[in-house]
Amino acid sequence: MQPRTSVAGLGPALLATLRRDLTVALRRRGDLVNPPAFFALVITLFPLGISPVPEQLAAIAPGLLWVAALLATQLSLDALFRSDHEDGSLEQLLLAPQPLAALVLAKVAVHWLLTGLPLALMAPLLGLLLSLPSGSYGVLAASLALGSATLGLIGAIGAALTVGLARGSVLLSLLVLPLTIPVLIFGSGAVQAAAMGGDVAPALAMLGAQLALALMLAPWAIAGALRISIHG
Amino acid sequence: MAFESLNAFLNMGGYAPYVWPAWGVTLAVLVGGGLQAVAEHRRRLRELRRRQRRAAADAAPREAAPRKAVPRGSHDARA
Amino acid sequence: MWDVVHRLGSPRTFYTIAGRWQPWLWALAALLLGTGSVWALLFAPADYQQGDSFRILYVHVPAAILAQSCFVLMAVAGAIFLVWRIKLADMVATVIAPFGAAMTGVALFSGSVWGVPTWGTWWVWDARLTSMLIQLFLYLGVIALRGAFASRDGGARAASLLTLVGVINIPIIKYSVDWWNTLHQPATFTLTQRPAMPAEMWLPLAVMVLGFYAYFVALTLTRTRSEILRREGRKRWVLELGS
Amino acid sequence: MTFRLEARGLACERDDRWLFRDLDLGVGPGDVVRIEGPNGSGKTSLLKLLAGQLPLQAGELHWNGVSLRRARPAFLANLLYLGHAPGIKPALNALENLAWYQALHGESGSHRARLAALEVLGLAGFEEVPAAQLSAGQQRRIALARLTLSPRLLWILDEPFTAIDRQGVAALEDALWNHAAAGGAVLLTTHHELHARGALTRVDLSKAGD
Repeated sequence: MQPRTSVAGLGPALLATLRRDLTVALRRRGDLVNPPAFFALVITLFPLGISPVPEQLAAIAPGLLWVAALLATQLSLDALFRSDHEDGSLEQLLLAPQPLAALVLAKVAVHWLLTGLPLALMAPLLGLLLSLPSGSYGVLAASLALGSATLGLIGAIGAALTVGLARGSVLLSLLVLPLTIPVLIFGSGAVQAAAMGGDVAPALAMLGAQLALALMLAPWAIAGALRISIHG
Repeated sequence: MAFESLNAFLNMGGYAPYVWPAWGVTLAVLVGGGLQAVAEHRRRLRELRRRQRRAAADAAPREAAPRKAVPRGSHDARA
Repeated sequence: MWDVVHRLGSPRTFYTIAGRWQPWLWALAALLLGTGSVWALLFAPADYQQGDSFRILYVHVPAAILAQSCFVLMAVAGAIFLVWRIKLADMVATVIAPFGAAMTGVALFSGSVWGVPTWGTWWVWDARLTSMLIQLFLYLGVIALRGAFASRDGGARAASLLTLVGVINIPIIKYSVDWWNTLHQPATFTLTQRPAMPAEMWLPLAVMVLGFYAYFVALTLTRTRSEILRREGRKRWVLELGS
Repeated sequence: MTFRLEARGLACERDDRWLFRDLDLGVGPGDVVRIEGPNGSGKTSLLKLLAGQLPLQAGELHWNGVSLRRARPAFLANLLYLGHAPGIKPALNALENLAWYQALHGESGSHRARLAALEVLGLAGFEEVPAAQLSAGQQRRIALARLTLSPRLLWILDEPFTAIDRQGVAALEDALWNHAAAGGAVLLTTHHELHARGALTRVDLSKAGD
């Protein structure tokens, strides 16, 4: 046997991790339904709790939709690394001779594909229930698609920090929610601007900038957090 | 001097219910924090001394057991 | 180079030096805070618009400034701990966190009390108060995360990393909240838009700010020394302090 | 070309107590090293330190003479670490689990090789069953299939005999000694008494602390 000095490319490892996480998630379909169901349920509560008058609902619809979607993405974050931690495969992921930041990025991408994107796609439907002004539906979906990716990246830092803790999920919300406020502000800002017929470009551009920044920094923070918390 | 009398000072131009609670809470936090920090340090030092005495007592030869009780008691009285 | 860093970061050296400086700093803090308080409450003129309610700002502004610098300092200490594994840095970070949270609370309380005569309500979603509130949650998160770990080292490293993430986010949060605020309400009456403050008003404010800083340094020294005793209680040099 | 993992002055502190300190250890071709000590003496921590999983609190680690901090990818490419948890995803079957581990190391591996490796460990017929339906011992056998499937020089095994039946134990023991004889190295902790078939180095942690 000879010592190996290098390992073959990162590409196959990333692809395999993407496929593995997708397979695992699709085999436990029950969990996939939770965030969209939660999203729809919360939106149903507001007309009952506030008022069914369409004008009133339309005025607050952008904010409601965004807050509900943000909480729905939070809901699934705790599971992002937890099952991997429990069965020991997270430890093995950390020992792979590949950059950990890239591998966790693959995991976050799967999470976005299976929660963020469905939420963004179903949001216009819920906007209809809240009498959201026409013309803002596309912006709603686009802002949620962009913003939920950033939310997933930020949330994954919190999920990585709390993965070794027994009761991490409440703490996770305390850690992550304050950090998501900029995304919320510009996300709902974009929808509001669209609803009032204003210029949506600045808010969407800010969402894009936040995503770019998160893509650059968050993977390293997630990787560092995993190294810290897995051996707590 | 911005005020003509003690009453005017206490009245704060009618803003007394706002100025005094704000200052009161701030100063209470500062003074309380300072006193607590000093008290905590004293307590840790005391604890340390107690541990040190215990360690010294354990290290003392066993036949000196009757003598050991005396200095220990006097130390406690002093602390 | 390494030796110097590690000697400076040695709890023992710090304990001795901080012990020497500590009484002077407490005295300086008391002097500055005493002078500043008397000056601010008795001699500074009332504001032409806000009257004597302006005097709340003499405690509100220093607390708010300190609350922000504490977070930055905590992040610096966290980075030093993560990179060089100097335990003293983590002790300082541990000690700063609750004080920073307390200062944030003080700034929020005095700010909202100031708001009653100024805005006519206890709470306004003003940009500065809102980002202060978010900062309080960041502090609480750091403190809670540290406490949640069973091992001290794990908690320390996790809290340091979270502080770094938070400190990158604070300017983004500030900017977003400012943007959000101008979008949602017409510019209210804020400090920054006032004409330059006359010297008899900003001088006592400067003294108060310096006093708060002196107090902060003194408190941090004292509490870090306690923390050293707590964590290094088994080391021989600490035990010798007791005899 | 040969290989060597060299540890100098390792220490492990947990909340102000030294589990061990000033520990020197070298592992090279043909070595079987057993870490011994009672529960809580830091056996697992030592293995994790040696695998580069825990940050070093003192001392240094070298892989082929290069500090592990710089040689990390090369070191990990030659390492197979099996910890307390087998690292087997319950929702995936044995073949899928193994294929992911191979891909993580940049190997595509062949389906037939995976089937063969599973058969050696007595898992023929269970290849396509989700791991959730397998017993703890069978899950561990899937993890152990990685030993034969992907050749790595250095094996670090934390309690590899847990949940394995008697035949499995004998087979695993054979595998360890064969690996050493073929020029590999094994570092392990176990409560099981190894039958030495070559040079067995023992590292006792029970007196290494304070």
